[in-house]
Amino acid sequence: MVTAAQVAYDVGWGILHYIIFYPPLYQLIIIPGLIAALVVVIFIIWFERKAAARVQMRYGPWEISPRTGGATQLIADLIRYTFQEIIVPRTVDFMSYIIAPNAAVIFSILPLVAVPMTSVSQYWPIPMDFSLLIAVALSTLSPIFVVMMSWASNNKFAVVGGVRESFIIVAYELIAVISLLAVVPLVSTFNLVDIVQVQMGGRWLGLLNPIALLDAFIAVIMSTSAFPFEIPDSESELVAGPYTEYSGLMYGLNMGAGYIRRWTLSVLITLVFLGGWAPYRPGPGVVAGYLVPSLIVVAKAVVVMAIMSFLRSVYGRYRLDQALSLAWEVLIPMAIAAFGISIAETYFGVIP
Amino acid sequence: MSSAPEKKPNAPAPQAPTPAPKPAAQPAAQSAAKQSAVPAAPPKPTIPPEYQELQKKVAEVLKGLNPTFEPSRGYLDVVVAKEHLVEAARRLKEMGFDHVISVGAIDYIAKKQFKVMYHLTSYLNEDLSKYVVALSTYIERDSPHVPSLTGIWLSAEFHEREEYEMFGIIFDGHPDLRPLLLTPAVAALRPLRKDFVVKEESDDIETDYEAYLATKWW
Amino acid sequence: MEAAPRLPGMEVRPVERHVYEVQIGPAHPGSGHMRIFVEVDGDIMVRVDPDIGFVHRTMEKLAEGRDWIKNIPLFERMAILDACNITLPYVEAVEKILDIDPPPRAKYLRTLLCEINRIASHLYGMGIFGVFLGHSTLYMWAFGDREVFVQLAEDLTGARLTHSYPVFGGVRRDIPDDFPQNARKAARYMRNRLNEYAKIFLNNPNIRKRLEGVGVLDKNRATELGIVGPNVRASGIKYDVRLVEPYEAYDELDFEIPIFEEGDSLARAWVRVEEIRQSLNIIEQAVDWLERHPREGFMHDRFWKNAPQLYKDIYNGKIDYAGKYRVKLMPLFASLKVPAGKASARVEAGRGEMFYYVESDGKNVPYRVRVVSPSFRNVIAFKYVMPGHRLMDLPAIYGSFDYFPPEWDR
Amino acid sequence: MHVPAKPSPKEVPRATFLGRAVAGNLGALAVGVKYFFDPNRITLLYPHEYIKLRQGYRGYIVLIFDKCISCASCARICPARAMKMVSINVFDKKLKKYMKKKYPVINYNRCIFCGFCVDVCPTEALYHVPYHDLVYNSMADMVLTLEDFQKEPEFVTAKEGVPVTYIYDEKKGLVKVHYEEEGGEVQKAEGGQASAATEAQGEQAQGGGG
Repeated sequence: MVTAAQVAYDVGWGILHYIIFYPPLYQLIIIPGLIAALVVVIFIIWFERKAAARVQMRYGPWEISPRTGGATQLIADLIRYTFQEIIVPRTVDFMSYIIAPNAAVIFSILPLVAVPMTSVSQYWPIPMDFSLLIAVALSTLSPIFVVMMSWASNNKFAVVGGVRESFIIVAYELIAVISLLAVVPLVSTFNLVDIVQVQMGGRWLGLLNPIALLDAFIAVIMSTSAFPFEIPDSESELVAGPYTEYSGLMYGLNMGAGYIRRWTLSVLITLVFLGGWAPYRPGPGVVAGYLVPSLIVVAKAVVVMAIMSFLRSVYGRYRLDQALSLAWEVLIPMAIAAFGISIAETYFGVIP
Repeated sequence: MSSAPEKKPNAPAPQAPTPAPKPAAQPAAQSAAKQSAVPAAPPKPTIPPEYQELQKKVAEVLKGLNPTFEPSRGYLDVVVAKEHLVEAARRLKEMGFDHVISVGAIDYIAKKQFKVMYHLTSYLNEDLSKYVVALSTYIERDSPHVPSLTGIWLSAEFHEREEYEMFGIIFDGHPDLRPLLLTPAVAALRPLRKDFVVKEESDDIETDYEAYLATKWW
Repeated sequence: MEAAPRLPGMEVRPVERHVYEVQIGPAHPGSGHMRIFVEVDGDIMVRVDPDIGFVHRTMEKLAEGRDWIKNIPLFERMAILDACNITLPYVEAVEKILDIDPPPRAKYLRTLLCEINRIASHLYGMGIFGVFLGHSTLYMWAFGDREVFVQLAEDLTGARLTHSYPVFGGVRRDIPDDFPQNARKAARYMRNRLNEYAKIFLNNPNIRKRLEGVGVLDKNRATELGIVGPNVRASGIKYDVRLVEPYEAYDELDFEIPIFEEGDSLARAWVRVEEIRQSLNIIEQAVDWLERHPREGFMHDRFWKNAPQLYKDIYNGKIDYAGKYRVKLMPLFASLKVPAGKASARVEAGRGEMFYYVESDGKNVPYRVRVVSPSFRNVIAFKYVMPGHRLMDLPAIYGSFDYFPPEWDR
Repeated sequence: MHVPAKPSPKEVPRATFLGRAVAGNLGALAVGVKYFFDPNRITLLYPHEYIKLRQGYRGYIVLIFDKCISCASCARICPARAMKMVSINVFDKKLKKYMKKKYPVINYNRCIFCGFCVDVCPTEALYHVPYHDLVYNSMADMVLTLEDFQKEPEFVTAKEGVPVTYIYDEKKGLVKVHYEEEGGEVQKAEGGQASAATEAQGEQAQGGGG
C-alpha cells in the first residue's frame, strides 16, 4: 500500500539527495557555487564599501535601510543593473562582445566543481585524486575572456586595458600555480581531501608555509585586479579599462566575474592553507556530512575575501611595470622559495 | 589712524580712534613710510621708489636700444621699439631674468595700437626675484605682428598662444601658434579686443516691476 | 573586415606609425574639465598636448565691463577653494593705484584667511592626487579634513568658499570671539593628522613606488618652463612671493619656506605637507597677534573715518539681527572710480604665484586686467615633462602638479 | 618686528628596502585598521540632520521695509545684477500722502550670496538669515516679489531634520553635536565657548550616530 505521504516523502528525499545535494549541481549552483557566490559577493561588496567608509570618515551605504547599515544597497544596485538598458555600440564585434562576459562568469565558477566540501566520498562532485591540479587549471581560464572583451569592444581604452590584463595574467598565474602547488611536497598528494585531512589537527599549511600563503594571497588579489593591483581598469587614465563599452547587466556581469573569481580562489586558499572544514569532522547524513562542512569553508573564505577587500582602503594602485616586476622579481622567487620550504619541512618530517 | 599696534600689546583702548602716536616707538622707517597720511588727491604716477635702482641697471643693460620707462606700480615698465624687442629680451635674460610671469596685451583702440608686455622675474638670481620687469612694445593694431620670444623664454609659449587667440596678435617665429583656450570659431572673434562687446544684461539698476517679474535672466 | 563607420562629428587625423593616440578627458573621472592628447608608443608617452579651455569664462573680458568691486566676486570663481589668495593680488593692485595701504589688523586678517585657504587648497590638491593613484582614503581624508578649515573660513567670513573677503582698503569682517581657540584646536588636530597622512600615503611603499623618480624637473628645467609655486620649491628653487616680496603681514611672521631638491612627484607631494605645517604655524601666530591687539584698524581710514555711529554699532554687535564684527562697506564702494594708472601685484596662492596686471583709465571699470593663475603656468609642464614616461605615470605627474582646470582656464 | 621668512631645505625621508617593505606596509595597514575600529565620521546625514548655522552666515537676504531709504546702493553694488530697484506707491508717514518710492527686489536665480548689498546698506535694512538650503518649484518663483523679499523664507529642512552643529576638537577635528544641547550649554555658560561637557556630549552623539 503506497500512501500519498510516502510518495511525497520519497519524492522529497529524492529531490533532496539527487537534485539539491547532487554534488556537481550542489557545488556549482548552491554552495559554494552560484547562489552562495552571489550572496557572498553582495556581502563582500557591501563590506568593502562599509569598511572603506569607516576608514574614510563617512558612513557608506546607509540611506536605503538605516537599521541594517545599508545592507540591501547591493540588492538595489543589482536590480538597477538588471533593468538598465544594455547599449551595444555599433563598432563592436557582436558575438564575442556578448559571449565574453557570460563566459567569464561561467568559467569563474567552474573550479568550484573540482573542490571537495566534505571528506565523505559520497558527496564529492568528481573523483578527488588530482583535484588540486584540476581546480588550479580551471581557475586560469576566465581571465582570457577579459582580454576577449577588450578586443571585442573596439575601443582604445578597452584595448589598453586588455593588454595590461594579459600582461598581468602571465605574471600572476605562475605565482598562483606555484604557490598553491607548493604544499604538494609537504602532503605528497594532489588530493584536496587529503590535504584538508592533514590539517585537521590544527597544523594548517598556511602556518607551516606562510610564504606560500602570502604569495597565493597576493596572486589572487592580482588576478582579480583588486587594489593595489587595480591596473587594467584604472579609472584615472583608462575610463573603465576592458569594460568601457559595457553597460547595464553586462557591466554587472563583468564586475561580478571578478568578484566570483576572487571567491573561487579564496575557497581554494581556504582548503589548501586554512584547513578547509577543519576542525569539524563531517558525520554521516546530508546535513552533518555536506551542508555543515561546506558552510564552514564558506565562512573561512569570506574572511579571506574580507581581508582582501580591506586593502582597498589602504593602498593605491601600482604601475603596470612595477606590478610586473614585483611579480617576476619578488613573488615568483618567493613562490619557489616556498616550494623549497615545503621540501625542507618534508625532509625534517614536520608532517608525520 | 591705528598705527603700529604691535609696540603696545597691553593697550586696552577698546575705542580710541586716534591713539597718540609714539614717535620714539616707531619700528622702522620703512613702516613709517607706509603710514604716510592718505593723500586726498590721486597719486602721481611715477616709477616706484624701490625700483629706482633697478631702473638704472636696466637702462645700463639696454643701452643703445632706447628704452623708455613708463610710470607704473609694482613693476618696472620698460618699453622698447619692436625691432629691438628680441635683442632687449636676450640682454635681459643674460642679466638674470630667466622666466616669464605673463605675456599680456592691451588694446589701445583710440591710439590704434597694441601694447605687448612680457612680465619677467628671476628664479635663479635671488637678488632679482623681488623685482618684476615688464618688457613691452607697441605695435600697430592693423598689422599685429611681433617677434615671438618663445625661443628665448620657453615659458612664454602658452601665454603667447593665449594672446594670439584673444587679440589676434601674430607672434612671428612661434613654434606652435594655435588657439589655446578657445575653439577656432570663437578665437576668430578676437574676444579681448576692445571692439568686441560682450552682450550682457543691462546694468540699469532700476526696472519696471512687471518687467522684473517677467525676467528670464537666469 | 570593412572600415570602421564614420560617425557624426568624427575627426580623422593621421598619426605616425607605431603611435597610438589616447585622449584623456574631457569628461573624465578625475581630471575635471580638460583634455590631454597623449600619443603612446608601446607604453611610453611620446607626445603630450594639453588641450585646455573647457571652462573658459573670459574673465579678463568680463572684468572690463564690471565695476571695480564687482570684479572681486568674479575673480573668486577661478578657484573658489583658494578664494582669498586668488582675489588678493587684484585688491592689492587696485590699492597700489589708489595709493592706500591697509591697516595692520586688516593685513593680519587677510594673512589669516590666506593661510586657511592655502591649507584648504593643498588638501584639495592632495585629495585629488590620491584618487588619481587609486588611493581613495587619502581623497576622503583630505576632503574631510579640509572641512575643518572651510569651517574656520566660514566662521571668519560667513561663507564657506566664496568669501569675497578682502576689499579695497581692508577686510569685511573681524574674527569672532571664539575663533582663536578654535583655530588653535584645528591646528593641533591637523598636525597630528599629517603624520597619519605620511603613514598611509606618502610613506606607503605602494605610493612611494609610484612617485619616486617620476616626473623629475631639475632646477634649470623648472626655471625654463616657468613652473610656479610648490612645484618649483620641490625642484630646489628658493622662490616664494612671501619670501622675495613679502606682502600683507608676512614680513612680520616667523615661518619657513620648505625647499626640496629632488624635483620628482614625491617631493612635490612632500612640499605641500610641509607647507601645511608652516601654514598652521602662521595661523597660530596671526591668531595670537589678533587676540593681543585691540579691535581697530580693519579698514583704511579713507573708507572708514567718516563711518556713522550705526556702522560702529553693527561692528560691536549692538544690533541684534545684524551679527557681530561686520565691517560695513561705505556706499562709495558701489561707485568707486580708480585714478588712471597701472599696477601689478603678485601673491603666493595655494598653487603658486598669482599675478594680476591692472590698468585703469580713470573710469569706474578697469581698462584691462591681465590675470595669470598658477595652474596656467604649470600646464606647460605636462607638455614637456610627461613625454618619456609610461602612460600610467600620467595621473601621477598630473596630480603632483596640483592641477585645477577652472583656475587655468579663467 | 621684522622676521623674514626663511627657506629651509628639507629632504624626502629615505627608507631602506626592508624598512620600506615591512615598516611602510605595516604602518599603512596599522593606520587603516585603527580607523576601521575607531572611525571618525563627519558626514552630515543631510535631510535627517541639518547644520544650524551660526549668526553671521551669509544666507538668504531679507528686506526690512521700514528701514529702507531707497538709496539704491545695494542694487548698484550687486555684482550679479540680481538686485533691482522697482517703484511702488507707498504711503509716506511724514508727508502724509502716497508717493512713488523705489525699493529693492532680488532675483535668486542670479544672487551669489556675496553679501555686498547687506554690507553696503547704510541703514541696515537688509540682513542675512542663517540658512541657505531652500527649495523653489520653478525658476520664476526665484524672482522674488517685494512682499516675498520682506518675509524670512520658509526653512523646510528644519521641519523634519535634527539641528546639529560642528564643534572643533583636537582629536577628531570637527565633531557633530546636537544643536539644542550645545545651545543650552552656551546659555548656561554665558561665554559662547564650547565647554568640556558639550564635547563629551558630542562624542556621545558621534557614537550614537554610527
